[in-house]
This record gives sequence, structure tokens and C-alpha cells, in this order.
Amino acid sequence: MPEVKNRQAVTGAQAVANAMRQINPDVVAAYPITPQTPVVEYFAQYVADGVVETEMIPVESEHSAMSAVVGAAAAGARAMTATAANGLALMHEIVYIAASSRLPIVMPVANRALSGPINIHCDHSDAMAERDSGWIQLWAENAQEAYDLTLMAIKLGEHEDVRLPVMVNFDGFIISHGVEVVDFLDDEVAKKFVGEPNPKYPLLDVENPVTYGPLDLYDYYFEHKRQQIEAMKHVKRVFKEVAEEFEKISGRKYEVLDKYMIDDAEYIMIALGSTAGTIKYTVDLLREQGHKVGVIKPWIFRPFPKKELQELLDGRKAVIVLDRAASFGAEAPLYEAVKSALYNVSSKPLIGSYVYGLGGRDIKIEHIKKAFEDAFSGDLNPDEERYLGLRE
Amino acid sequence: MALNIMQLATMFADKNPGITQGHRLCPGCAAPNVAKFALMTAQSLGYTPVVGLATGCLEVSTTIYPFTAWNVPYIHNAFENVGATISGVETAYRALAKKGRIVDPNKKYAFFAFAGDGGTYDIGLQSLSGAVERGHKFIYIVYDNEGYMNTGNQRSGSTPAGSQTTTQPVGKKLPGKVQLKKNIVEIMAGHENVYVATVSTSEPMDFFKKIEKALEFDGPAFIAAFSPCVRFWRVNDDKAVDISKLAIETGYWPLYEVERGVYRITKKVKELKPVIEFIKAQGRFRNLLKRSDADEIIGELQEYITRRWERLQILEEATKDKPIR
Amino acid sequence: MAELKNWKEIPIGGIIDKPATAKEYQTGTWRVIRPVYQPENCINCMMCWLYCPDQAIKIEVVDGKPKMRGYNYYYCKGCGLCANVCPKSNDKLPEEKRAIVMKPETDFQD
Amino acid sequence: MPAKYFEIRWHARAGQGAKSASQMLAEAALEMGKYVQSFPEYGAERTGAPMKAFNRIADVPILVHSSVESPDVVIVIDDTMLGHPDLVTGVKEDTIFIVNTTKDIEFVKEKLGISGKICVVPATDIALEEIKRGIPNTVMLGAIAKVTGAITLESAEKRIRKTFGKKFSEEIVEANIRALRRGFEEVKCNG
Repeated sequence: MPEVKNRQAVTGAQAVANAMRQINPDVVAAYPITPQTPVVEYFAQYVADGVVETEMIPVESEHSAMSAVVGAAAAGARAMTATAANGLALMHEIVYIAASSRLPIVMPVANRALSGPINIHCDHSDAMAERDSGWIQLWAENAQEAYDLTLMAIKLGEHEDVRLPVMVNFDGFIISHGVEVVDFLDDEVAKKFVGEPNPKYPLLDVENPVTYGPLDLYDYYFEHKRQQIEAMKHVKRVFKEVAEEFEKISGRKYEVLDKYMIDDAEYIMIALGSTAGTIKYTVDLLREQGHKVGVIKPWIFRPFPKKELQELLDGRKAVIVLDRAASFGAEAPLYEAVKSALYNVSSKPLIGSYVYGLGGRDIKIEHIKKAFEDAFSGDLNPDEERYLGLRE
Repeated sequence: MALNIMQLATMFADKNPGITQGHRLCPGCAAPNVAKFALMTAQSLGYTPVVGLATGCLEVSTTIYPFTAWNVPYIHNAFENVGATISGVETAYRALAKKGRIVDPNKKYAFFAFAGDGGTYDIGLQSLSGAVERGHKFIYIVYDNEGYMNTGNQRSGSTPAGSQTTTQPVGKKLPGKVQLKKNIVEIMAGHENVYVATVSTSEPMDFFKKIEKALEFDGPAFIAAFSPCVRFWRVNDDKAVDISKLAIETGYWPLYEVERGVYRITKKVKELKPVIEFIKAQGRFRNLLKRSDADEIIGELQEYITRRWERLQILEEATKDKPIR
Repeated sequence: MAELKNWKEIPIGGIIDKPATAKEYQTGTWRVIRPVYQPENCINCMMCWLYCPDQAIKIEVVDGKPKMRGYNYYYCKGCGLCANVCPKSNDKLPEEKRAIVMKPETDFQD
Repeated sequence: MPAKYFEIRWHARAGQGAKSASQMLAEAALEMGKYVQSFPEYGAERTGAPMKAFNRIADVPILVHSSVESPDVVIVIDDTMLGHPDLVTGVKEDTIFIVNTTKDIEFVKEKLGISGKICVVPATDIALEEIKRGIPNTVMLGAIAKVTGAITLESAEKRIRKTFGKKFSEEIVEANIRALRRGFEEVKCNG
């Protein structure tokens, strides 16, 4: 394992901004929004101090942030932005255009509840609203992962077989503003890892003029969508390659799924983001009492790790899915996807859906225990959505 | 250097000026000429154009996959964001030039953004304003056909009072659009360090000169190009230039420029023709003319045009040799 | 029109990776009125060339000067703007004196 | 075996620097090779509004991301907040209170209405004397080092030199070190 030279206590926002500093993108266009703001502030300071060569565009809205990075990435630049919540929602239209134009933009997202009423705290409704936009979605549990995944996102998105934009999700405030211990790579190691960009069809190659964004009618639009579907199919393989390379330089191992105590687990809980850590701790507590419990946290939510989950969940007693977002009039997004994946496993586990933490509501160990206890007593109903930490 | 038509024809006799044949704009449309005039000027002065387009007629009709009627780098992103998109392209240019990647150091790049009035006066105004405020070096050209003509003549902030549109039609009860056209030139001139001008294809020399100024200006430029839509203005296919001339002669579309706050009228009209001549020449005002309150509405427009013309002359005199910065 | 390609055969991202591919597209089929060039009346002022929205005017440079050489009917949509801006083709001139005459497409066989 | 985290809760008014103090504590603990968390509770605080910040310190990576409910230590930066019920929420029998105040332990005990361990330190006064500004952070770090042992005086000193050394003069750095030491020496506890 490589020696840790640079261990710091920093906020998730600092960790992400530091990853951006090491990436040294050609262009960053960003607009501040709580709780992403410190990412932009730290990075703007790097620009002001000349420690990066990045040209920064202080745009007048998130819509323009995404529009400008689309322009910059199409031009041939390595381009990044960052956002949260309403900002991401404002970008929505162009989020799709970035993906369909196959521009490998990397965008850290400090996950926050979408209005209304307005709320600045963590939940996953912002990213979930973009889950079908054609972006790869990586999800970090803590500041360390937010840093690591931001670096890996560059290589993943820019890979020849992928060429898709990547959203790096980390929980607003909990991770973005919380101070944690992060081991940073040396600048040179990080820079070597992300490598030089290799743009495809750069607009500024004026000797070979290309046309971006034509009117694509029914005779070709479908074919272009099929290409996007295909690109997503390569993501898990490429992520594995990128993660293996990253492990060599960091000693930190990433896979499609983060698995904790699942080898003999009869009861498995699935969650995204920082809550997975609290679940791991709860698993330790319950294991001490003799319960065979474990937790799976998808590092990648889009593309959805269906096959991997099928293999791991087949034959377990129960699967409990925690969602930090609701899907009004339908099942919560992570639960829906997991449930659908379990349709054709040979031995279906019991399954239950728990929505928690909307608008930053704290998720406590007792809540997690309660959901596990429901599973222990066989009290799970696949068609019932339950709520943790809600006054009923 | 003042460009002339013979020189340009010689230069572009056997090559396309950025935009090419095979586009699917309506016969007689003014928009391709707006693009052609601008891009010919840039190239004849040694610039390499890179163009961004907002969704609209010019965009839709020139790039129907797998066909593109452009032989220069072209990007369309969405309707409301060509200002931001070209900001990104222009910024990438600076970043890549600095790092010695992709950009050819021996070329002078010129960044153009084209948008209709919908993408400029209405939905794209924020993106345009932001890009100009940030001072990106680009030339934004609105081909102003006074409505959402791409989708069949819906009202925009540029549609004049009395013009028939499908979203603010003349009805039994309501008189159609009564609001005056938004004065986009003054809005854009309100930004600092910007070159702003109006142009018309019916005055090509003035058009070329202003593009040249815009190219050489140290900052963003905004050019409003009068761009008749022969189809929805309900005039014959061959009338785009005639209508443009009438617009200038009546003072409906004054040709002027504002450079760092200094106003200059570039086409002096000794005596303005009455605006009714401009109105009567177009079918889009037919319903207005049938109304009992037509004289009132046209009278208001005439009053506005007369005052604006006077005001421009006062501004020209008052700001002469007094740039704001 | 060329045969439609499948998704593996086209560039990604909806990008058109070659310039000016629209030149293959024939817009001349839209034409209902045809401009007919009468070179004996032309003064080669280039107004038709300047205003043709479809770049359908053929130009040849002779001794450094541009000369009108008729139409590229593959593209000409027949809008008539060329005749309208032509100083030698106004309505007051008899047809045989004009440089450009607009004639119904049905008058022609090709 | 579930890991044991040492948990701290800070009470202050927005603008008094408790967030920075909690971060400095985390950094000092990091100097000792510990794993740390520091996070404030965010609302729409404006200057003067009561606020909370939290720390977790452990020998292993910290997994939990929920708020601190049963703190091992409660730090009160502003004694005008004594008596606020939030201060005693979730406290255990062995929870230690460290209060920045010029009042005595009995006064604090009465205000809090608890029977556990209470420590007092006139941190603002010390800060005024040493740093010439009423910012009690470094004094409180000294008191925490003495009372809890979660950080050492050496680790705090190292951290102060690193953090302040970048921004301030040697004089200010030394004044803060003196403030730190006085916090360590002058904190008084019952029991």
C-alpha cells in the first residue's frame, strides 16, 4: 500500500475542490448554490492564486454553467462544473444535451432537497430527477470518496468506449460541510492518473469543421439514443479498469458496489451516500448481538448495477432499501430499481422500502435498527413504503 | 479597409462563406444572408469563424441530420443559451491556446452567435446579458424577424403592435398585440464596454463596416439585423430587401451604432416616410388595418418612431466624442 | 437520398463530422418560378450574387473581375430576389431588355 | 466490535467561531493520528442565533454520519446560553461540561440543573489579555486538552502554528499559544 503522505481534516467541499485543482481542467463554469458554494469558492481561489491554469467562467445561472461547459467541452476542452438541488434542476434541459452530445463533463453535486418549500439540506431528490438523463452517476459516502470519485470520473467519462458526462454525488452539508479525514494523492500522482484529455471532434479544430447539435429527426434520433444505451453498457467494465488503476496509486479499492459484512449476511440493507456509513456502524452493533446483517452501497447508480445486485441478493432472507428521495405516485427510485432487479432471481428475498432523511432530517442508528428489526420479524411488505424519522 | 461587393464576389466566387447551399430556409428568407454577410466579412478580413446558434429557423433549416449547411465549426446547444454556449467555446479557445492544444496559433478566430428574436429578446436574454457582461470576445447577431417564425408565427417580445400572430391573434374581443416591440438595442447598449449596432441586408456596405468594427472591437459586440420573414410577414418571396429599405426609410428600423456609449446614426434619412407605408406593404398588418382603432394604434407607433428618431439625433449630438469609458 | 445507416455506422453524439454535407441536398425541387439569365443585358454588378439566399448564382472570375454565369438550378428555390435587386431587371423594362426574367417552372422540360 | 467514538457538542452563538474551534479540535486530533469529524448544524443562522457544532474523534475511520445525540463532552462558548434546554439534551451521567465563563462552578451547575462534571474557564478574558481580541477558541482548546485528553497540548500547539502561521504574524501565533496554555492551566473542574 502506498504510503500516506498527505492526510488532512477537510470538508467534503474542500476535498472535491482539491480534486478539481489536481485535475486542472481547461474550463470551469459554475454558479454558487448552497451547499455546493464552497466548492466554487475554493476553486475560484485556486484560479485567483494561479495554482491552476483553468479559465473560469463566473456565469449568471446554473443553466448557463451547464450551457457553457457544453460549449467548452465541444470546443475540445476538459470542462467541469458543480451544482446542487435547484441549480441542477435549472440545468435539466442542458444536462440531457451534454449527455446526448457525448461530452465527458464531470460535475460534483452536493445533494440537496428540491423545493418546495425551499430547503437547503440533504436529500437525493435533485440527482434522482436526473437519473434518466444519460449521465453516469457516482455516489460518495464521505469526503474521501468524493475526492477519489471526482478523480476517477474524469478517466471514466473520457474513456473512448464511454464518452459520457459524470455526476459525482456527495451529501449536501453532511459531507460538503462536514470535516473529515481525507488522504490526498500527491499532485503529480493525481495528475498522471487523470492524464491528458483526448477530445473527440473538437469544434476548435478549424481545419476539420464539425457540426454539433443538428436537428435530428425520426430517421436518426433513435440510432443516436441506441449509441448512448451502448455507451452506458461499457461503464461498469471501464469503471473496474479505472478503479484498479486507482487502487494501485491510492491503496483504496472501489467496485461497482461497496459491500460490507455481506458474505454470510441474511439481511442486507441498501443505501446511497453518507447514510451507508451509519448503516455500517449499525451493522457492527447488530452483529455483536448475533444478527447476520450487511450493507451494500452502490458506488454507481447509473448505469444501475442490476446484474451485480442479482448475484449478491439471490437467496438472502431479506433486502431493505433506504431511499433519501420519494417518487410521488410510484415507488422510491432505489427501491424500484432493486425490486425490479430481483424479479428474475431464483430465490427471492423478502423486500421492504424505507424512505428517510428528506430535507436533511437526521437518520439515526435507532431508525436503521428499526428497519432491520422489521426484517428480522418477517414484517416486510414489498408493496408498502415506510418512513424513518417521520412523525406519523 | 472598406469591403466592396465586387471584391467579395471575387473572393467567394468558388467557395462558401461559412454557410453553404442546400439549407432548407424558405425561398427569399433574409436570415441566410445575415449569416453570409457577417461570415464573408470576417473571412475576407482574415478571421476564421466559429459559430454558435440558438434554436430557430436558421438553426433548424441548416442542420437537418446528416446534412449541415455549414463549412465552419458550428454548435447548436438549445434555444435560450447561445450566449452561454459561445462563452464556453470562446473560453475554451483561450484555455487551449494557452496550453497549445488544438487551437492553431497562426489563425485569428472570430466567435459568432446567431439567434432569432425569440432566442434573444425573450428566452435567451439572460444568457446573452451574462455573456456580454463577462466580456467574452464574440459577436452576437440577432436575425430579427419579429416573431417565432420557425414554429409558425407566434408572438415574441420583438413583434410589433398590430402584427397578427397565432398566440396573440386579433379576435372579436381583443385587438391582438398592442405592446410595442422591445428596444433590444438600448438594453444591450446598457451593458458596459460593448459595441452595439443595427444592420440591414438592404444596406450591405453599412453591414460589412459594422461587422468589421465588431471584429476589431476589444470586447463583445451585439448586432441587431433586420430580417424580414417573407412567409409570415405575408409578402412576396422576392420582397425581403424592399421591405428592409422601407423599414429604414420610415424610421421603423433606424441604422445606428452605440460604441461605449457614443451614438452614431449611420444612415441619415432626411425626411422619414410615414410608417403606414411600411405597414401597408405587409399582409401581417391586414387585420389591424380592418379595425376601427387602426388609426389610433398606427398613430401611436408613428409618434413613437418620430420621437425615437429625434432622440437618436439628440443622443448622437450629446455623446459625440464622449465615450463613457 | 443515401441509404440510412445503422447506429454502429454513424459518429456518436449526433455530430456531423464533415462540413457542408447539405450541398448534396437538392433544394431546386422547391422551385415554382425560374429565374432565366439573359447575359446580353447583364452588367455584372453582383447584386444577384450578393442577395441570393441559396448561393445559386454561378460566378466566374475573369481577369480578376467576377462575372455572372447563370444559375445553379440544383439549389435555386426560385424566390426571385435576384431579379428584384437586379438594376437591369425592373418591371418597367420589357422582358427582352432584362438581365433576369422570372418564368413559370412549367415552361421548362428539364 | 463496534468502534467507540469520542463525541463532543459545542454550543455557541453564530459568529462566535465555534465552527472554527470545532474544526481546529479535529485538526489537533488528526495531528495525533486520530480519525475525526467536525460539522456544524446548519439552519439559516444569523449573527447571535444559538448554534451547535459537533466533533467525533476515534482511533479508526468514523462511519457514522448522523448528528451527535449523547455527547461525551458539551462545550459552552457563551454563558448567556446557560439554562437553554438544548444544552442538556441527551447528556449522560458522565458527560463533562466545559463552559467559558467568569462565574463559578456552582452557578453553572445550578443553571444547567445537572449533577455531573463541570469545568469552567474564563476563556474570553484570557483571550482578551493574550490575543487582545475576545476570541476564546484557542483557550477552549487548551481547556479541552486538560479536561478530556482527547487532544494533547502539543498537538494543539502544532495545529495552531500550522493554521495561524500561514495567515498571521509570529506575534499573534505566540499569543494564541499562550492563550492555549492558559486554557490548559486555568480550567477548573468539580469532583
